[in-house]
Amino acid sequence: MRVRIGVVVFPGSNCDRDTVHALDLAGAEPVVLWHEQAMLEGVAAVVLPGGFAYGDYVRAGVIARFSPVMRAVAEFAAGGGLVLGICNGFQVLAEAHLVPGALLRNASLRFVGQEVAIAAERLDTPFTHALDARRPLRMPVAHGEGRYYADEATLDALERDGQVIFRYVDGAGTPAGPGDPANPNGSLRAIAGVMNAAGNVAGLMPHPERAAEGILGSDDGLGIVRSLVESARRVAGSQSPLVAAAR
Amino acid sequence: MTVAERAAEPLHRRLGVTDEELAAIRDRLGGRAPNDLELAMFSVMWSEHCSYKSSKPLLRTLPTAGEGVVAGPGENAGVISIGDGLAVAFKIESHNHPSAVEPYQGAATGVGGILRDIFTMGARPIAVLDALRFGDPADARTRHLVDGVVRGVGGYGNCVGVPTVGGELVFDPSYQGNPLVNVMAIGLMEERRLTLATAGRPGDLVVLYGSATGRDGIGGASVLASATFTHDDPSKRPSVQVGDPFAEKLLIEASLELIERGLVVGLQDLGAGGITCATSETADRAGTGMLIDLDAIPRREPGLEPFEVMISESQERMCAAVDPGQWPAVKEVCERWGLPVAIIGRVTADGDIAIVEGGLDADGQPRPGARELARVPARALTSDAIVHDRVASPPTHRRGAPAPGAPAPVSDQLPERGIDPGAVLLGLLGSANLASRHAVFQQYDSTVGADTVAGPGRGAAVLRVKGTTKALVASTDGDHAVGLLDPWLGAALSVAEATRNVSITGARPLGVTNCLNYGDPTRPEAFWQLSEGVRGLADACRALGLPVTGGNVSLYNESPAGAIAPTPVIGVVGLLEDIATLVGPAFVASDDQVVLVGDAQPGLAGSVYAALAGAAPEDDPPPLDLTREAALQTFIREAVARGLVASAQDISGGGLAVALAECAMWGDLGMRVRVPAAHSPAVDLFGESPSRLVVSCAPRHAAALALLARQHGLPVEAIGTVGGDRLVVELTGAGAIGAGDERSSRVADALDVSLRDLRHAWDHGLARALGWEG
Amino acid sequence: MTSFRYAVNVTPKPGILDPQGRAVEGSLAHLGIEGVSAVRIGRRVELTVDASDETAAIGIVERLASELLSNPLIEAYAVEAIGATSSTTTSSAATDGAGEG
Amino acid sequence: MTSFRYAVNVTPKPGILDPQGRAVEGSLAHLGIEGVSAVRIGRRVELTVDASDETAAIGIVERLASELLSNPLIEAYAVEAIGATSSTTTSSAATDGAGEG
Ligand SMILES: Nc1ncnc2c1ncn2[C@@H]1O[C@H](COP(=O)(O)OP(=O)(O)O)[C@@H](O)[C@H]1O
Ligand SMILES: [Mg+2]
Repeated sequence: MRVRIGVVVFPGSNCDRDTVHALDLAGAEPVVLWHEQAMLEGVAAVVLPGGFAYGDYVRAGVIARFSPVMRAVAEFAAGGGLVLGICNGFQVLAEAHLVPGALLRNASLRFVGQEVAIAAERLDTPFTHALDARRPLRMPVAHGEGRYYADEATLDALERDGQVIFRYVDGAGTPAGPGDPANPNGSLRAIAGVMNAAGNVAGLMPHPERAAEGILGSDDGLGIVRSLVESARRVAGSQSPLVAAAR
Repeated sequence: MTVAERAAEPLHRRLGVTDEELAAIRDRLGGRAPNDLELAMFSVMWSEHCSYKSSKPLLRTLPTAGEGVVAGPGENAGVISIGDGLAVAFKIESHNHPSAVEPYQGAATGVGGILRDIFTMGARPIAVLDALRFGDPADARTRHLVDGVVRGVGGYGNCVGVPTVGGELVFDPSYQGNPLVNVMAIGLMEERRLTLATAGRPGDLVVLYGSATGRDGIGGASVLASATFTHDDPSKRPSVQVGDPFAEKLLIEASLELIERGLVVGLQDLGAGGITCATSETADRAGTGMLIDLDAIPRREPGLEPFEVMISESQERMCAAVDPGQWPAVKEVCERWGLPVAIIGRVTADGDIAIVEGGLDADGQPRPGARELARVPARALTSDAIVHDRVASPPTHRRGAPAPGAPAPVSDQLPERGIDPGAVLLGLLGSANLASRHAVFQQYDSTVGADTVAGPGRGAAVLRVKGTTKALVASTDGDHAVGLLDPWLGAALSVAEATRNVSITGARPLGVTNCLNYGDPTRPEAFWQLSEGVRGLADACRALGLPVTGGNVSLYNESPAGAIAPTPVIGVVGLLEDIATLVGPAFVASDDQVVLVGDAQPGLAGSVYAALAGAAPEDDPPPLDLTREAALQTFIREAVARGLVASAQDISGGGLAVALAECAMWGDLGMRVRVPAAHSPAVDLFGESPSRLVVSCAPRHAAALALLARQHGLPVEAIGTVGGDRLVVELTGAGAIGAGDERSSRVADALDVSLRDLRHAWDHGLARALGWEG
Repeated sequence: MTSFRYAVNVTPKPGILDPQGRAVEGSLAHLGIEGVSAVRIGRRVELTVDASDETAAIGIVERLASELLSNPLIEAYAVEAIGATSSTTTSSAATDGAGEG
Repeated sequence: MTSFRYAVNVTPKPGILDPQGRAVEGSLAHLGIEGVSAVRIGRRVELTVDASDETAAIGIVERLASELLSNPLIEAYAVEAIGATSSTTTSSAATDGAGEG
């Protein structure tokens, strides 16, 4: 039986259908969650898709933070529920303080839409365990505000605690710091994705759901989507009281 | 004209309505004079933009019938069936003048406008292509325009979540004071969802939803502001329209849901002419009238005057005809998507657009005391608008186009003396018009939607169709340089190139949309260019068996610096039945054979080479043989379908040498080829005569490929093999060294350049030209 | 109920890289402008609050400013009361500006 | 040479659609905030000018504001002198803000 995974739709979300498509490919049953609903319908995991929630005016992700569904997602996360934010979803998670740091305007001051390579720092997370190795993963980025920022102390702590989950890498697979052409937005320490301390909430700027089929030029993203789906399946099976309670 | 003189002008002239047109308006009103509000409505509806009053007679000559066409010119967008119950909607439109004034908002609202044309038909927009033209890239104003337009296209398209998958960026001095911003949009729909822009039946509700109406784009009509109008601050009536892509995204989702659930009878987006245009066009199409309740129209700010409400061009609005029984559901959908929605009137049987103040009662009858402000027959505003017969006359001294097939004389003064082909090739690849566009399109989201198989950068765009084996292939192309010498040829070449770009992927072109960018039609020479352009468009489409399903005309593209080069921008959408057979332009394997299909004709005029190196004054552009072009495209589609082709690239800007360089750079594979030169190194390497391809194939397919080409009556020649990391070209035959000697030319026939050097020139050329990179 | 009009000025915190500010500094040379430095670019939000009294109004603005209009991690904000008068000056200044532009 | 610090407040002209302001107004309900209206969102640019005297300094800022910082077609601007003191208040207010946020 397919595991049910929620895909939140804010007004202005524009990767929700792509995310539903990729989750379906990865063997899940996607459940669309409307921004005004306060119930998560018993899903085993939640994805916040890309887009421009509420227009992304003022600051990307900030308005979405206050929507009813985000209150539910915050509770769900607090209870250990799995949450993945992609692009705008990552921005929303950061604004909602569900993951550390902030995503600032790209250093180039221009929107950047191109293929990048990222590498997973760890293969033992709910979002990466299905990846075969630490080889670079090719997938698109498409954002205007993706420059990862946190103060030095926070960055050190993130690295120490293994909360940096993806980094931009160059052809040779080495992390691409700000200024390196392989770093599309000037993110500090090449950070493309981070997790919360508990390890059940993660966000990344690149789009794995757009790289889930060979016909589209890369299926490197499918590993990330599958990781989430399999983790969700385990949760659904185990009925961890924490998660059950949160639902 | 001084301010005082202008003030003295009669009102209609100040609104851009000529005395002749005023007379025509009177007789459409049964002899009576229009009141100010009616005059305002006529002035926008009889504008060139809304009425096509100069181009209508020409557009009637275009072929519009074709296999699978379910909607053609006259609707918001053309729609063609692609099987499996699906259909594709596509249309191109210009936003030149707004973009010249405010590049970001001009381009952004241009994208918004064409997207509305697509989803108004019931199709979900799946792609945008932007065809842009500017003046000198080194000029500060040009750089400001390019930067703003590119940010605007991205700012809007990226936010609404429609990928920008292709387009054009062309620099030519003639666009210095008048840039061109043409945007094409493509949508995918279930054929049964086709929704037409009709007013439905008498008694239906006229529903307006989307953004509230403000004082946007009132512009020239401001002269109507009543004396009592308190704040006369001009900034109160901005002529610049600001786009809200977030509102558009909501509009897309709400509209598609309304259509999906069958809640609307007819749908029309609001563009130029605002509510006046939307109500009169839909009423006219349905042969009905409309009674509009002015007070019911949601406003963004207080104090709008009736004429402002009626002609406002506020963005992100839609007008629907709704069966009264469906109103509650319609209201619920719009409100769920956070969109203001209101019943603004009723469809009537009398054929008039009537505007009342004071409200309508429950049965849509004016309340006691309500005042009628205007009453105009819908058709007088639209299908019965005035049509002008403009005078066309060719420029006094011009050389005729070479008759198709007739070899034009080879100029013996080609400016190739002493130029090393390798250096020329690098110069062409690094030139503003041929270098990689990635500095621009990496500011676009080209992959949202997860359907982009081939995005911007390497020929036609390819989008897979989920749930089928099919793919849609699209390209826009527009020639200006040849068109300046011969507008018929320029237009025909544009169609040939756009369709060829689609055919070389293996896809079958389905139809053509076009944006005709020309000068002031009251100038006989400009109108001659337009009519020749339309003739070229029509001839080419007939020769290729393609319907014209829609488009747009933009005239008065002139600045103090002069008129633009005539620029017909052609958009083509093609269908690839089995995406597994898709072929790209890049070489794929070492030892593959390189095959040249078609032959070079003399003539360098209008080529990029000529623009850079200068052409002999009496030189002609190379001829176009439309029958040959049709045969070539049929051939390549067949060859691809039979699996004979590894890669296929057409020869266009920069000629054979640039085509070969692209195949090599993009495939990261070099080649060694010997090219039979019939004319001279410049013509054979850099000439742009059409109907030619560079094809690569596995050696075992070479014979079959050549045979197939001959069966289609096409010259074909295996010129060498793929491999290595250099592009090595030798010229043989009459046009090579011999020809060089005769002209005591120092041209080295051999061209030998490393891929690294080619790539370096090509990668950085544009950013350098625009000063985005040192 | 009284109407109060406020402006919330949001600026990047000291020490946070401000590429926009840099870009402006970079383009000064082209304009032949000298002596301009320390350019910081932020947001200005003007809004009207209807409340029983000023304290209540300020409370609402402060909440809006801290929770929605600024991100404490990277931005500082300041609230400024702008009377009808001051807002008119804004638009008149605007017309001058437009004139000069 | 004296240093002057100014703020240039750039706001959408009256009558011009302000999608940002509209989006904020739309989100107020979710925040449970009432009574806020007429939200207009623009830019705030703070900068330091070194000039011989205030007139010269103002001249420079005005030029910058009209030619570079604002788009006269759709935006109005107003120049505001901000002393060192006022700028400190800015950041202190900010820290309060951060505290509350
Ligand atoms: N060059 C053209 N060729 C064919 N049809 C055209 C051309 N220009 C305009 N049309 C058709 O005329 C109708 C009105 O054009 P336009 O006003 O641009 O449409 P819209 O009002 O939907 O923007 C459209 O259906 C369009 O397809
Ligand atoms: Mg339309």
